[in-house]
Amino acid sequence: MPYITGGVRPDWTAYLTAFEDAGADMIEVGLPFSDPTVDGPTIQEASDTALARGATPAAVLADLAAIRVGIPLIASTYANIALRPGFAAALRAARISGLIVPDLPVDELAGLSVPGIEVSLLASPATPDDRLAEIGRRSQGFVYVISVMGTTGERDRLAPSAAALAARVRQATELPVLLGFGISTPEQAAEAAAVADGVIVGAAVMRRVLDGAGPAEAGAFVASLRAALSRPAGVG
Amino acid sequence: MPYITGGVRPDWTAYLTAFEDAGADMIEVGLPFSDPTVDGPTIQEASDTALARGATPAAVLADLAAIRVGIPLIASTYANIALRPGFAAALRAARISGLIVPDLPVDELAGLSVPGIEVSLLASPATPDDRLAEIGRRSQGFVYVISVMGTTGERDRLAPSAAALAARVRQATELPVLLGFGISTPEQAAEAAAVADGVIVGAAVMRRVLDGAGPAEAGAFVASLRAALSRPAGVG
Amino acid sequence: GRFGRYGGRYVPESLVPACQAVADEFARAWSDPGFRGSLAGLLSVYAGRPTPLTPALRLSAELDVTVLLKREDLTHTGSHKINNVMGQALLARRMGRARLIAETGAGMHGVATATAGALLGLPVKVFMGERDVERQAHNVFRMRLLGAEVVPVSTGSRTLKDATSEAMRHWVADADEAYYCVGSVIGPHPYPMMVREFQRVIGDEARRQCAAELPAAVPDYVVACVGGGSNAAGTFAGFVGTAAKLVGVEAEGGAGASNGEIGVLHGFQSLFLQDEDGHIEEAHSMAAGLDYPGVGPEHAHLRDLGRARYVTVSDAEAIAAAVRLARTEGILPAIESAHALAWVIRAAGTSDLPAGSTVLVTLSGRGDKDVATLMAETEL
Amino acid sequence: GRFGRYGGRYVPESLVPACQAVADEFARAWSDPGFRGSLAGLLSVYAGRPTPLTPALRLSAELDVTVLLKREDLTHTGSHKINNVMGQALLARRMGRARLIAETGAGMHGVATATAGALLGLPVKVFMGERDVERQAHNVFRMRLLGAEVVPVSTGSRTLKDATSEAMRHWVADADEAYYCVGSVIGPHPYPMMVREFQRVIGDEARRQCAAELPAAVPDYVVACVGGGSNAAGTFAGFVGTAAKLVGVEAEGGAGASNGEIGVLHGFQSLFLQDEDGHIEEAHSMAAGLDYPGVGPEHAHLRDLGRARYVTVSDAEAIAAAVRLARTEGILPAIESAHALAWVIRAAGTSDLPAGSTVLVTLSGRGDKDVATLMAETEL
Repeated sequence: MPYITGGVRPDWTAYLTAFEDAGADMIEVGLPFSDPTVDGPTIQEASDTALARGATPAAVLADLAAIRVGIPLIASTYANIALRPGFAAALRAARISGLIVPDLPVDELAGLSVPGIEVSLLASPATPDDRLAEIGRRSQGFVYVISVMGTTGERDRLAPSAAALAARVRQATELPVLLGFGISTPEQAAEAAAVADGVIVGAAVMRRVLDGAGPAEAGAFVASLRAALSRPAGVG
Repeated sequence: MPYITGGVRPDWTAYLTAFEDAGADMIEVGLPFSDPTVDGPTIQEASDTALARGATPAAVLADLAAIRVGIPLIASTYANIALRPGFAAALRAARISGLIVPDLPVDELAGLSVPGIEVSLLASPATPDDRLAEIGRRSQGFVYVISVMGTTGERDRLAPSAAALAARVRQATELPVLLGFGISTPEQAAEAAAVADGVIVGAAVMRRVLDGAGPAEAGAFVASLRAALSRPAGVG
Repeated sequence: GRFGRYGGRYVPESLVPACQAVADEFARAWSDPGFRGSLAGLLSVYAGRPTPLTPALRLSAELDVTVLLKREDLTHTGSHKINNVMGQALLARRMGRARLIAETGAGMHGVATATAGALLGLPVKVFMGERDVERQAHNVFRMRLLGAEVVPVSTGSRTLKDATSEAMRHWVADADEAYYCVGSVIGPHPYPMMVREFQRVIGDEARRQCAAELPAAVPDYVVACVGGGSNAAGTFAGFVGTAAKLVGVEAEGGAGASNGEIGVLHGFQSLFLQDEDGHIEEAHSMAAGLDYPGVGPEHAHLRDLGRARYVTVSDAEAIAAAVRLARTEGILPAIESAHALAWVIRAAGTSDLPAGSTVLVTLSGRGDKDVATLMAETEL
Repeated sequence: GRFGRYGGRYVPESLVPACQAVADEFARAWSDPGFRGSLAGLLSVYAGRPTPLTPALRLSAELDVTVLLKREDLTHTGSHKINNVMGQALLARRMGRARLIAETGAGMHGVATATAGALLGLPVKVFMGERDVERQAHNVFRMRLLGAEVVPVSTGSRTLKDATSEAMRHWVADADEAYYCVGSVIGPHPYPMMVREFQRVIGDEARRQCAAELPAAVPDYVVACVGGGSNAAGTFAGFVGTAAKLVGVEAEGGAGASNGEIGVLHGFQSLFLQDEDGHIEEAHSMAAGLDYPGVGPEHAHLRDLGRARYVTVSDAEAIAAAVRLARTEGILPAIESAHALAWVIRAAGTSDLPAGSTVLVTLSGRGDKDVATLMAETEL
């Protein structure tokens, strides 16, 4: 699942089509927030770029409502945006099917009301087993496994903790397990796919977009990742 | 009695002769000190000028030893200079007959040892009667009456306190009473001479010297003061 | 972890265990007389507690209200911040953490954390926006003098918000070794509650001092400035169970409690200045300590309950109040604390603060740090 | 009015009655429990006394001597100066004087006097050399904030010595109305004795605190920095009757007690740096408070008696000591106070200060004022 920050470029929705064409199974769309405390420098830069262009969650969702994409779209944003009244309706209008809120852990889930939207929770290497069980039970759509302690961003290789955590999460849930944080090369994607049902690639994609890669070039990168996933059924 | 700061100009001893010729009865010679806290701006400037020229008490006294003046010379300086070992001998070698130390009141007189030199004390408007009696008893040569509360310096007119104090001092001593501080015009000198045995004129003389008046011009000013003293026997 | 609707723990899953560990250890420590004794001892022999309660006699006469000043300006490092960092640093040591991390804007919390770290021999890493590093060279140098490492943050606006993000990122990556030292009654649970507990020494002391000094034992009004709100939270804690009216004074340009809407930032739910899209707005106050777009969750709750009242004061009023206290009492307050005084000066004699009332004002810090600012703003 | 050969009252006859009036009133006030109670009350509720005795645990471990710090840095306005000015300002009020006058160099005594004047509602006139007015704009502004009038002095070198002369001239002309507030244990009788009495609260408190904290009740060494010497005089006063060894630490470039010769300046006889002609030499120290060519007469006497020892420390040693205390204890001392510490650091483990000794060091003030100087002098 590749990631794109909504509104990062005027033609940002063209990337969605390109990713679909590149074989992505789902796309994560980031709704920019003024204070992206959980993101690493790349996504933060993308977020600031989008904000500087005047992007708002509403405008990004309106852009989505105006296009057609054949694969599921997952929104990701911060709690301050997700908890606002009317947010669920806006997501539904944009044909968003899922939601990730990285600063809203399972303990605060009760405060989030987004009927009709699947809310996926995150699991981290530091999460203890009993808590993992609750996350597995209450997550929807999939479980997002944070492969390393740290923020989003590219890293040289997949952390050794990733496989162990993915295995622990599998014990806790029937849902697909997606691995994210720090996956930036086809080799890492392949490594990840060996232990998970799919991978989420955010910073590596956005680095290229920020450096000027157009939809075709970014799509080719996503295709290279997709090709590296050995299991054809993988959620790439 | 006119005043001159020793060493203020290369030809400073020429002023002594000029003052003698102008009818001065005595001359007060200031030995410059690094921290002239009791003097007003004019004498302080004269002192700084002399110091900047490299004047030292020893050098000033050596200058005096090299000339002949027919009237008494009174040295004035600060306690730090006056209390140094060998000071009395240096004064005697310079044919100094009297000494004024404005920051050495009667209470500290015991610490000053200058055999052969008459030490004149000061009286101020704030001095109470019993203290005035002690000052009158222990002063030598004359009593220096401070005409106003304040430091040396020119003032517009003679302070009203001056006459009253001079009268009080007369009750306390047989010595001549000299009035100083703030006398700058022949009119003031005449006023002062009406109540005292003489006047001391410091800042008014030095102002002229600092402004460039040579010995002749300064002597003429002293002569004008001398002439204003109505009583021929006055110590001018 | 909640104060009514507010509070909570809105952090990445990676940090939940770290926050929980702090909460668990704080609960143990706070019920351990040994820990509390150590802290009380340090606050006394090191930081100069108890601080006096000073009657502002000349100002009182001018205003016709009795003004009592709680003198946090007399603590070591010059503000109430030390109460909190000493507590957290002792907790970090008790938890066996290898280092302290903190973010700072103008540098005050950074200096306080560096101080506590130096005292306990714990290395300190302070995250600070690059622009703040340039603007606050004095405090950067001071932190380095104290042995702290100052990490300039070059992302985003290169100011406090970015430093906060970076500190949190760093904590995520180093949660086992690093202790994150939060500077106010903000952040994820347990920080707002814990920092209030560490600051309640202000209110507890003042309560005892008032009981000894005042015929009525309790002042009619208790007033403190509010940025995040830690000095106010600590002061109010001593009086929330009395009949005293509580007043929190915010900077006009950073009035989360007065003008904010409910939202989530920096790990907690509270009242924040934000636009219609949910983006947080920047605060603007000449008082660095009040220059925050939100307010601690307990203050939001006290506002909802009506137990405390929140009011605002302009930069100009605060400056005038600082100068007035200097003139009447010989005390130059921090420009933050001057906000609390400014409200007292404005309200004295009105129905908000009737003549004859007794009012306790917390002087959260000293104004030495503000002399340059006052020089630029005031003609004397 | 004498301490052995030293002291006295070397002032113009015009000032003798004014000095005597101060001496007489001080004698009455000091034996009046009402006056002493007022002063003790102000020092407590206003100025933050008693100040703590802080064990410097990490530094002690490094030096293998037990270092106890008497924390005058925690008083209101940040140095021991407040003890003295509060006493003199109360005395001036008791004498019915209409205003306070003072001279200041770097501005610390001026700020302290302005503070006391503001508190008691007494107008303050501070004489300051024009060059110092320019160099110390911050402190000039601070005095004006406190309502004081700063009078720039344009005579002579336009620095402290000229300001002192001008203040004395002004006092002569206004002796009935003005009270001259001297900042150290210098000047004509009764100032050296009176200022010591106002500062002895440092030593008396420390003595009691040592009695409570130390098995031996008294430290082996008592160390304080000496410019004019007021914090040292106040500290020593508490221990002169004990077995403690007293050490006064002077700045290398302002070491009146160590290198001076007997002389008279500013109204008293003592040891002064002077040339062979009897001209006073200028002192040179980066510590403004130690930048004085003489020393209080009681120190000269204690030196002659052998009861106290006087040593010198360089600017570089003082800087290193300040940085070291910041690093080990989280306390940035005034560069003046750092001189005392520097000697302890140098002497520890030698026969001057054997390992295992207990040493009380008076931290006369906080180092906030010195941050700019340290920035210019230190690479961090």
